[in-house]
Amino acid sequence: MTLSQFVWTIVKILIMAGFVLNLAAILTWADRRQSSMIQDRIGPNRAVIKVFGKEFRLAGLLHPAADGLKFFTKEDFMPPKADKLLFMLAPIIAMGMVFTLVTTVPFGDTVCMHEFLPRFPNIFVGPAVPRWGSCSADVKSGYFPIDLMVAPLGVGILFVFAMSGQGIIGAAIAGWSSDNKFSLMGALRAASQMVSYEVTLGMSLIGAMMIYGTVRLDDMVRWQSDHAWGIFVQPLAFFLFFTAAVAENKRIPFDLPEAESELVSGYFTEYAGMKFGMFYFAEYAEVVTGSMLLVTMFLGGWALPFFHRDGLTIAFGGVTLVHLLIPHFWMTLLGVLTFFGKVIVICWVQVFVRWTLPRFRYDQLMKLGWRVLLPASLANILVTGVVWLVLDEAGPEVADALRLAADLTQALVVVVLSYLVFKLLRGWFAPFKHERTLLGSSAEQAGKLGGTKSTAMQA
Amino acid sequence: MEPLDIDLDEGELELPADPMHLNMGPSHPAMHGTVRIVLELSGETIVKADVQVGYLHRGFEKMCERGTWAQVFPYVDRLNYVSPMLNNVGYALAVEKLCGIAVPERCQWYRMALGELARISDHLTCNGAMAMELGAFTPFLWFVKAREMVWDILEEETGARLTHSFGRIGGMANPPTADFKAMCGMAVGKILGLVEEGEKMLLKNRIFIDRLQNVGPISGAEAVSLGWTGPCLRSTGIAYDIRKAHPYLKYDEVDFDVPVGTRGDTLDRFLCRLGEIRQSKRIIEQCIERMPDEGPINSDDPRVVLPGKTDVYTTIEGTIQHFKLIMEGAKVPAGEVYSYTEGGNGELGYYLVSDGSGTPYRVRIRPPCFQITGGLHRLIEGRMLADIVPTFGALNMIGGECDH
Amino acid sequence: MSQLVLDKLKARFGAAILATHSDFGDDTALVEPAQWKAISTFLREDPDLDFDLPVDLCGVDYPSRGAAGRTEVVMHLYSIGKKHRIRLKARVGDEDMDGAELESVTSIWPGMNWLERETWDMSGVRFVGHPDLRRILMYPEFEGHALQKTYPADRIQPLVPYRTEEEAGVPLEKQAPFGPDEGMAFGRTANNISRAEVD
Amino acid sequence: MGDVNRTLALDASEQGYATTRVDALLGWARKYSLFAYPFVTACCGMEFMALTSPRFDLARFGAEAPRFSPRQSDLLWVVGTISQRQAPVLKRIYEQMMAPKYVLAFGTCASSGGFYDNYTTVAGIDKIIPTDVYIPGCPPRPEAVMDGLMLLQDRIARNERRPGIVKPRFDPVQAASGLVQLRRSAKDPSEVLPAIQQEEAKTKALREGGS
Repeated sequence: MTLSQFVWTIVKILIMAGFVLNLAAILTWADRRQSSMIQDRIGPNRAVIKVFGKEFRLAGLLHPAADGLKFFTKEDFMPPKADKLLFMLAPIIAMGMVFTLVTTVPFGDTVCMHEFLPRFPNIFVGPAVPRWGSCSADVKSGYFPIDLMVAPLGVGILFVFAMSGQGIIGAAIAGWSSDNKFSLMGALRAASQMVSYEVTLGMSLIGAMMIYGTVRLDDMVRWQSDHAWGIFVQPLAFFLFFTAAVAENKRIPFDLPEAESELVSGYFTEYAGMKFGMFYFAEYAEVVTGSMLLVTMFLGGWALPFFHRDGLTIAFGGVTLVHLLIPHFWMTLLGVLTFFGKVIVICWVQVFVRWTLPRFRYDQLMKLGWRVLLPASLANILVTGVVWLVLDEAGPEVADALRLAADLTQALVVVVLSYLVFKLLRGWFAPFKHERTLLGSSAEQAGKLGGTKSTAMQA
Repeated sequence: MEPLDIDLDEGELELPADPMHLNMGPSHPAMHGTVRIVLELSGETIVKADVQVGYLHRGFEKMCERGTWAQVFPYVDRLNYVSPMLNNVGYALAVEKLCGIAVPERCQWYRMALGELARISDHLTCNGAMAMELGAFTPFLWFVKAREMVWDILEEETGARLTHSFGRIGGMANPPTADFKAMCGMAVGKILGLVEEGEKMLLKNRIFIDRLQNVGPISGAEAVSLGWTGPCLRSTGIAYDIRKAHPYLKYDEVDFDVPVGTRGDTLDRFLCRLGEIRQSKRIIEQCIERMPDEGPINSDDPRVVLPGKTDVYTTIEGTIQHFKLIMEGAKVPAGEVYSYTEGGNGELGYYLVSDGSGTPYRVRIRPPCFQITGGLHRLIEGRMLADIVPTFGALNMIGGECDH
Repeated sequence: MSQLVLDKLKARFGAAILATHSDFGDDTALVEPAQWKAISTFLREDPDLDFDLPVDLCGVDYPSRGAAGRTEVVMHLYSIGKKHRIRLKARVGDEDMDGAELESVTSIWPGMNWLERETWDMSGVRFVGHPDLRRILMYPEFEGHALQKTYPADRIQPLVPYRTEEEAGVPLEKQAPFGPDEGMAFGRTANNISRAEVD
Repeated sequence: MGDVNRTLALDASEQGYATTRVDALLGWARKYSLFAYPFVTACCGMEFMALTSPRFDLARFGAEAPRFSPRQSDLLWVVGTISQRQAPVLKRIYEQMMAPKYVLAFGTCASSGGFYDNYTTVAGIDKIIPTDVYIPGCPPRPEAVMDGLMLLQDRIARNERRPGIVKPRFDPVQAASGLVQLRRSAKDPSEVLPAIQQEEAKTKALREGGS
């Protein structure tokens, strides 16, 4: 590995880790703010920072910062009968696995350095790279392609499975080593839940792998970019994967290992201070990584509809409507932003789920896992295989029709996205309607007097 | 050296097979802070449960023996603190039964309307809290929002959000405010709107239904033999509602139904409470329609009812009467009485013993949820740990009432 | 209220029914303690009576009665089908609560289980044959029975040692809402035993 | 279990600027990240529910996140009456909490035992555990509780552990009705007087305009 490769790897790690860490922190905030939005409340907004005498509230974004600082200075605790080593190790494992997981997730298309380096200052206007084909690798002079993933592994998705399976070890040994019955039960639940849903998680992707014909995550995205997004070719697998991913994240309705009303705090009941902070944080980081995988597998990764490596190409079947070449720099930037944008949206959706659903009971969870999700994913594999075989043998007319259908799905994505953006903007600018439901006279009087007044505390 | 081929049949490999003992509560999130359940678990299944109450025993009955008859009202408020007005009215009715006095018609309607408002607040809290403990936080907040509307009215009428101390022997502390009817009329519709919204969110949710259905079922006969009353008994199909069976106040003149369940499981209890909110709305609407706008609110019996302030300040009789009633308390005739009303959880009974002085000799409350909690272990034994949460939530154990 | 229940009881048990009244419409029967369970069984099993709902059970302490049954155990029953109620009373125990025993009726109404425990805990009446007669509202370490009139209302038996003022750094002694002779009605002495008088 | 706060407070006064700044930062963080352990027993629990409700919304202060494991919580809400039987549990929960920990006595019963002056009630949780803020009321109105919480936040920020009590605030309505107001202010009276007069005039105008 040359120095420049090393530097690039460091840069990629920083981007990815920075993104996961920051998004996880923001998610803790989004979780609280969004819940208050659903529940007609305001949510945390008081943490204020004073800069040159001016107060900045930043809509409560500083609350996660306060949480983090507090975790660091909170007294640490080790149960006297705990297994010291495992107790210390558990949060590290829980956190570490999440970050290992993201190393194989591509966050952009391969960057061809030989497009950039020779014409260094003018990279913004340089020509587009060809849509297909790879860049020439001339490592000595620094002209080599850079895969925008931390570890461009050939086994891609298999590594993801391996690592996501390890995440539970943190929870399991945390519960085991805590010397607490609630923790132990939490750990047992976590382990069994993980085993059950890991199977579905893997099975649901086999169909997708058959279609994509690869286990490399970046190749999967390329296939989706060229054809149709995974959600269209494998709709059932998408929902199975989504469900299983939420279950792996241990969030409501699958938060049995830490079910507050049953097991106090589940497997991390005995953890305090920063160790608890790591578990707390790892949970949100898992949401981010789960969303990343979902985006990569089923939502086209870094790809936008009709945008390819060389630029914008709107084509239906054989008919090309628009063909526009865009410089490589802009395409790369667009890809990266698209990927992170998609991840944020999926995280946001996951947060929505949390606040409304009750949680499962243990046996119901197992039933759902083994009797519904697993057979469904097996059926999905079977159907996918048969359909794939039939279509493969069908002849060129069918292939053309499929081609057109794939392009139409891309168009559909564009339409849906535009509609959502339009609705969002309209909602944003719509006049705000206040409804007052004050009944008592004291509230009325307070309202007449201009609400509560800020007076100095007299205590 | 030990032989390598140990015969596994003979080698006694004894793993500890004792069931795990788990101590839930009293400060466990699902135990409302006042109940402790010592569980014997086999895996996640409950083998044996020992329910222990008494963590909120506040000596209600002993305290009542220290003040006058009227000074019991504040204590009564804090028994079932989710629907204090029902307790107030129940106690007032009990003392009035012992004194042999009747309150004016307007007061009876007023008591009914306030009581039914309190019942709505009780059921909203119970159902909402249960949903929250199952993990659905949002419906709980919507129900609390609806409850705030009830409390707004009660605050306007009584001056306190929660602990009103509004009942008096022979009437109420104050007549209804001018806006009472308007406020009730406005609020009940809005409350029902919020309830329906929450209901939609919960009852169309398969997970929620699965968590409640067939959890903690009990047969009607068993529930009766355990002494259950109220929504928990009615969920088994036995329509024992004191408002219908032995009407007090004006309940025989209003038109309402008694929602009953069929299986007596947790879902039935949940639905019964939702049904009762609707019936309470009907009762309130009839009350505000039929309550006269004019007329006395208090009985005119000078032995128990405080004179008006004008009389106290201007006439010697008024001053003396006021002094005697405040300092010595109303002299309630000697005897014993058991009076029962329909509280938020069931039959709320007061057994009073008077020795003819101004102080109660014995005030015994018959809290509905004491016996209901006494049957809890029958519902959860043999079920899973997670079933405790909805089962216990739907019983609506109120610590103050259960532990006296 | 009909006299049916009381008439049937008198006809069946005769001398064991010591007194009856129907004040305020509540049918009441004072019965011989020895016949407590037999009468209960009859009330539950007679098809005309059919008292299936155990409403309440409590003790009322009358220290002034002396040897003639200091504590009165009061049971309320209701029949859901027949819609009638009855109050059953029995006087047990002497001045020192010796012999304050009754037969348990838990086997007839399972709901009486906790009520009997509570009556034992609060009033000190033992129930013979109760499956699990423990304290229920108070803790096992508690001495005495709180609802007996001789138990001072303010005699605490703390389970955890209180902090000293040095530890706390703030004055801990607060003004009690009631003094020993405050907040009471006049003319009552039996109720108002405070710790000061006992100590 | 070392008492971190006391030491920090000493350091701040003795070691000068840098420590004070760190202290201030820590105070700021702790203030806005109060993970609560609700020790809810009695009537006040109803008001505690109302406090999280949309109308009052405790979450605004960043104090809504309930952690039911005492190890992870910073603020112990003692909501409701503590009986003698409950006292060992409360003490144990307090001991299980990790420093820095704060205790808030919610309601009269928790503060002083309230009107349950009898054989079974602990006359105030400060007989058992140290308490930071007392909120009187039976139960206190949510507004009073929020006052108490803000008082606690203020104390955390200043690293002060003297117990505080929520007192009634200055009530503009009363001032306008001509009731005598007793004021205790460190400032010069002549400085404060115009402000008071201004406030009174404003409320008077409001009342006249409103009614």
